[in-house]
Amino acid sequence: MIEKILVANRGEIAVRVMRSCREMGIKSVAVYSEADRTSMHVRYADEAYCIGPAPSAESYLVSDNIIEVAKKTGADAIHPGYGFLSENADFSDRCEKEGIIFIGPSSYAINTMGDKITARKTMTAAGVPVVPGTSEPIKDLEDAVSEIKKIGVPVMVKASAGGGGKGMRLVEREEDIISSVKAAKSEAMASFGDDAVYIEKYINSPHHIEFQILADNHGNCIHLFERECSVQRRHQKVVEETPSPIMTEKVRAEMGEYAVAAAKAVNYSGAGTIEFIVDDDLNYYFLEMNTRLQVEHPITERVVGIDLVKEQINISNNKTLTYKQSELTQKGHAIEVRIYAEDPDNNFMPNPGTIKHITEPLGLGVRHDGYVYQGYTIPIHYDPMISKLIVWAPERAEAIERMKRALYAYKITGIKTSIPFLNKIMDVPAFREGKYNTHFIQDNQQYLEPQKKSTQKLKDIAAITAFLDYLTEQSEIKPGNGDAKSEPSKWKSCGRKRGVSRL
Amino acid sequence: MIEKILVANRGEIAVRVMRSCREMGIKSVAVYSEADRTSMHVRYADEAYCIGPAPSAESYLVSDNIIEVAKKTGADAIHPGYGFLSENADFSDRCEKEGIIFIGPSSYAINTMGDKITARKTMTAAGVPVVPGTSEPIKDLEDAVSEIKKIGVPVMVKASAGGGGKGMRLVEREEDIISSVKAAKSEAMASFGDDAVYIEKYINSPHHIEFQILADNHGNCIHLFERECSVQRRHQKVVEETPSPIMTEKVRAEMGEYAVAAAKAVNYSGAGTIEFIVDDDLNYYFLEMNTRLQVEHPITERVVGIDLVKEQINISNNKTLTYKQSELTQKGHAIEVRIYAEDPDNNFMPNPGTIKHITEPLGLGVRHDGYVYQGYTIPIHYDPMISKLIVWAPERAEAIERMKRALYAYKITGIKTSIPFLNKIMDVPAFREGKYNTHFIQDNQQYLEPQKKSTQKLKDIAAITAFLDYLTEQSEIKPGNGDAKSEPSKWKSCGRKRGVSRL
Amino acid sequence: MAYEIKVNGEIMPIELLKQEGNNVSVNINNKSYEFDIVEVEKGIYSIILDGVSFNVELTPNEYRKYTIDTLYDHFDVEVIDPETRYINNRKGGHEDDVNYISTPMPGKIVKILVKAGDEIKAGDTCVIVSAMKMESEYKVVSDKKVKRVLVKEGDSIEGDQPLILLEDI
Amino acid sequence: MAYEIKVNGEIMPIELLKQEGNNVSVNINNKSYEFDIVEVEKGIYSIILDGVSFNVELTPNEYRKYTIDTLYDHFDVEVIDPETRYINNRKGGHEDDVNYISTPMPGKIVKILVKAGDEIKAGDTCVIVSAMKMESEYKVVSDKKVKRVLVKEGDSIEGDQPLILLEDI
Repeated sequence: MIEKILVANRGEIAVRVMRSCREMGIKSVAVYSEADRTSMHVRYADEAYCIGPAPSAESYLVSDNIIEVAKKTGADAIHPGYGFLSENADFSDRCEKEGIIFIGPSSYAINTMGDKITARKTMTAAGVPVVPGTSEPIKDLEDAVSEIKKIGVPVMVKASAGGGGKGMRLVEREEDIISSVKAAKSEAMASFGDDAVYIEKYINSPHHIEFQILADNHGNCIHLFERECSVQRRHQKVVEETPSPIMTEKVRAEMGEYAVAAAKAVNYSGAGTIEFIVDDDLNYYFLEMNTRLQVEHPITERVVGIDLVKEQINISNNKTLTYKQSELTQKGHAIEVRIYAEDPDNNFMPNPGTIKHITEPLGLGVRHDGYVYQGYTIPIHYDPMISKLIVWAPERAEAIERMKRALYAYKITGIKTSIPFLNKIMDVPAFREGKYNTHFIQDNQQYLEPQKKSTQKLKDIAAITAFLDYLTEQSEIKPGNGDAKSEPSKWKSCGRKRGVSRL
Repeated sequence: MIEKILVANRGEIAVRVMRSCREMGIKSVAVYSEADRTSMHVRYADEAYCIGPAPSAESYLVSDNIIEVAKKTGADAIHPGYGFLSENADFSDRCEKEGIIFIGPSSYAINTMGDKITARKTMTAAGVPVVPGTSEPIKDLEDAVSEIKKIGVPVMVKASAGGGGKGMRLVEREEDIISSVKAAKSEAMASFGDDAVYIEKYINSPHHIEFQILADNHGNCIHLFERECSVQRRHQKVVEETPSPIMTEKVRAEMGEYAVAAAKAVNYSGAGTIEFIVDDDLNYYFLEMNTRLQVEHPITERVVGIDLVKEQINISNNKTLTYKQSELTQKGHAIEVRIYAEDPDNNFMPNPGTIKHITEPLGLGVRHDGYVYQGYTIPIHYDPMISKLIVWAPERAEAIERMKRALYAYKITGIKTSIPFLNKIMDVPAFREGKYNTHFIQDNQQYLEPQKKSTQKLKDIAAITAFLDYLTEQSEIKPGNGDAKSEPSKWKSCGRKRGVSRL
Repeated sequence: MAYEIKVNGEIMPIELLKQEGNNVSVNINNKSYEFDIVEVEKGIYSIILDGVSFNVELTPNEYRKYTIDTLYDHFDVEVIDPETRYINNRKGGHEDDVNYISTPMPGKIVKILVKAGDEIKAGDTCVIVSAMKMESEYKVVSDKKVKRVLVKEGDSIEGDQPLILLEDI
Repeated sequence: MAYEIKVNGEIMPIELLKQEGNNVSVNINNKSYEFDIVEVEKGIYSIILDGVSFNVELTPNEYRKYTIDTLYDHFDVEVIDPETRYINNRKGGHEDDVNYISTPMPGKIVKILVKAGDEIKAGDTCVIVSAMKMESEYKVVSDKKVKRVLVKEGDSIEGDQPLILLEDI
């Protein structure tokens, strides 16, 4: 039985894993870089050890240092969180060799799913639908044309040696097939000296929908339903929800079965996610598997009522799964938003800095998973995500209102955050109606632009507040300012002590 | 339709009500005493008006002032929270007369349930079990003896004019009946000049179990299952949970039906609670009805998945109930603890003061309903409850571990709180086994005593921390202290800036 | 600089041996500790001692006096500098013999039962104070004479504020 | 004392008319407001104006400059005292013409593309800065001459720190 876990991560996910450890009576060991001495995971853990300088390549990614701490502290297992070493097959192997349990899948599963071509072949063999397309590069024009006719337009023609959009053509009409393939091939030749192309079905209005799965070491595998993750910016998920507003019972059941089949095809063990691309008609295709816990796992936890980290640990303890598929249901609706330290008025540039003040949202149906605190300085070396806000309500519309209420109460000063942007998303008609795909953010720019106009009254209030603060500071610097009308320190000191002194 | 609600309360319940208002798009109006200008409900509300000096008799209990604000602001309705005017029949009437919706029951229901004797008679008439006993004072010794024989020992004999334990006798054996009644009567005569007595069945090992009900204005009434509230100190609930660990499906269904019958007997409208006293054999008797929202309502919200404040508002909008009885189930287990500003090492004396620092518990399955913040001074005029911590988990044992985890993370300095005491409760064997009654706290003193011994190491750590802080302050007061070994400000300034400056 | 430190009544010698950045070496009662210590929030210290992570919350009270909270424990700590120590020694260790009545928390004076010049017996109630709807009686623990009453009924008071000055009989 | 206040670029006259306890009367741009204002937490003001409750978060930046956040809005505010106003007037309002390159956030210098003495054209990139895995190029908006380079590649920098001093050609 696992009695001590080293958490090879930082930030909110490290704290989140340690919380479940604490509930299970398992000791937690934090590792930290030199930039993270004051980070919450160091404070929350039972033990903490420094593993190197600030850059992650010299600390959180150095297997040797992490293994050394695990051995020194007698940790039975390592939880990698997400990112860093979580999908590193060598690290999974290394742990096994050192006799430490890696809380995650085998290197075989990581490798198979980590390589797109191998994953695609494995899924095809397992009968899981993949995006229709060629699995080998095509040199010949005729072959390409006949392949496109077989798949049916629209398709994407991609240079096999390519990248960056070069040698890429979208073919939407039958009559454009030949000219488009020719154009793609010649561009590919010019750019990469190789005119081989791939052909892939083009999904016009793609939804990103993923299924959470859990698999034990005894051949049992269940899915915990879907998460809708189509609200993305620069391929980064911004808002996630479950159930998906476009899902039907029938398709959910089918996709769930395929998700389980996909996991079984690689002898999966632990928690994982099967990502699908889904079109408006609910045709779905395997996209990839994430062989780790996801950032957005809490919405599944809330709606299904399961602690996924505890399940991961149970599986690593060689226990059988706690739940059978037939025992699981989705209750109500959950939404998660990711709060980043970034400036929405300035092209979402990361905006690290020191938290001057934080008020966290509370109350019914609100979960907040964060790691920052007042006075904490967000290091510039790592991901700028500072927390996740998760709400639940019986119905989707109520969940959206609850999210707005929670965002209203969530206040951070000292840094700029994505909170105003997230708040605007909750008001976009397409989002409220649940009719959106991965183009959501670009399609709804008019709703999401920073609001430039404020009421004159608010402007005046802002000005007056700053003015009064300034006068107070002035009178504190030079007491006896002389001006009879201004004794401006009153509202400060008064406010502070009033509860006691004004009786 | 209600568009603006005046919340005639303060503290966590005022904020909690306003949160639901915000989710429903309803404007909220705060009223506050002079001691509450900095209170969170004033900051959270859309509008805020001062209604008088600090003592509640001059502010929160002054109907005139509250009605005046409601009229001035055009509030459609008043939510009274709990305490203050929430069970004041005159206030309910007054609102009706002024054309303002009182979010609560009619004065008839409040009056009927507010008077113990009338409530008892009404319940008996409605067929709801009450604690067996006399409904009229008994003068005659013979009558008293025959009544006791009818009810069966143990019984409590109480002076009808009485109070404070005078003229009260517990009769446990048949042979003691006559002597005990005589003793009670003569003590009653000596103390109150009246030797009439009441006789009531004595419940040896009483559990306090209550049922949440909701009733609309169209004759529909449902119950939302039970809450176990037996962990009490000085008749104050300390820990509540649902489901009750001693409840069975059969008894739950029966008691639920009686709770609905009780509410219907007074034409109840809104949210209310039927309190029962229950013995170890699950015999249950009506105790009283609380004609308002309860402090412990969140555990029901969590397990049943319903926002009770929204339901109250819906009912006040003359809507029919959102849910039918058959649609409701209990999912998982929820526990609430009440955090008081009090000194558990000093006979639980209230310990108001200024919050120097607060870290609120976060994460999976944790709800925190509070109203204090860093720098806030808890006024001495009101209830010392500062927040409620609610946890949920699929199973009771896991919920207990989660509560411990949340209490671990909950840190307040500047005042003393009941957190250490609550943490000890979670470890008492009788609590963990779910075998406890209202004598729990007195029966388990040995587990709940303040821990006087700490390890020497912790003592040394405390001493060293204070010493280092002292040296730092000293060196800041007199720079160039001269002592080469001590440059103690290092760890302070260093820690503060390290994330940025140590790259 | 010979410091002493008083923790929950127990007095121990304490000395700072070394300090480099966050790393501090301290000797207390002839036992040495090496700490990694950082003040992460105002009054909140994160300490790593032999790999074990501690959170210590410190509230400064009067000069040189602190309240310290760790996970399950609560400590009252006083730093005794050489000067204070010298004075205490001369007083014969009677530094705690405070001759006044005070309350541990803020509240309101409900009733004052004594006046200046009264001689009162051990156990006599001097004053009743209410806070948060609860009334508490404050008594003397030994026979005293009332020197001065500093408050009147209805007054609001802070915690630890002297209310009634006493003198030994 | 004739003060002015600059909010998001707009300059308005402002005057404190009266103050009693928390109640403050202020005239801004010939409009008068009566406020009930209290600083409830450090930098957080609770304002009640005609019964409406506002929460205003204030972050002081450089001297006389503030960042103000309300529920949905963000304001940059600068208090202009009479002296500054006089100086600004003499400069003909050019007080914003800062001749250096800086970044709005802390980061690390990835590459410096200019050296002292270089003459550079509008739009030329001077320096590349990385923060949180994202690299940003900082350019000049008009033709300039590089006066001095204050940082070197690999340096960590604070927000708003001058990196490269420029002069007009």
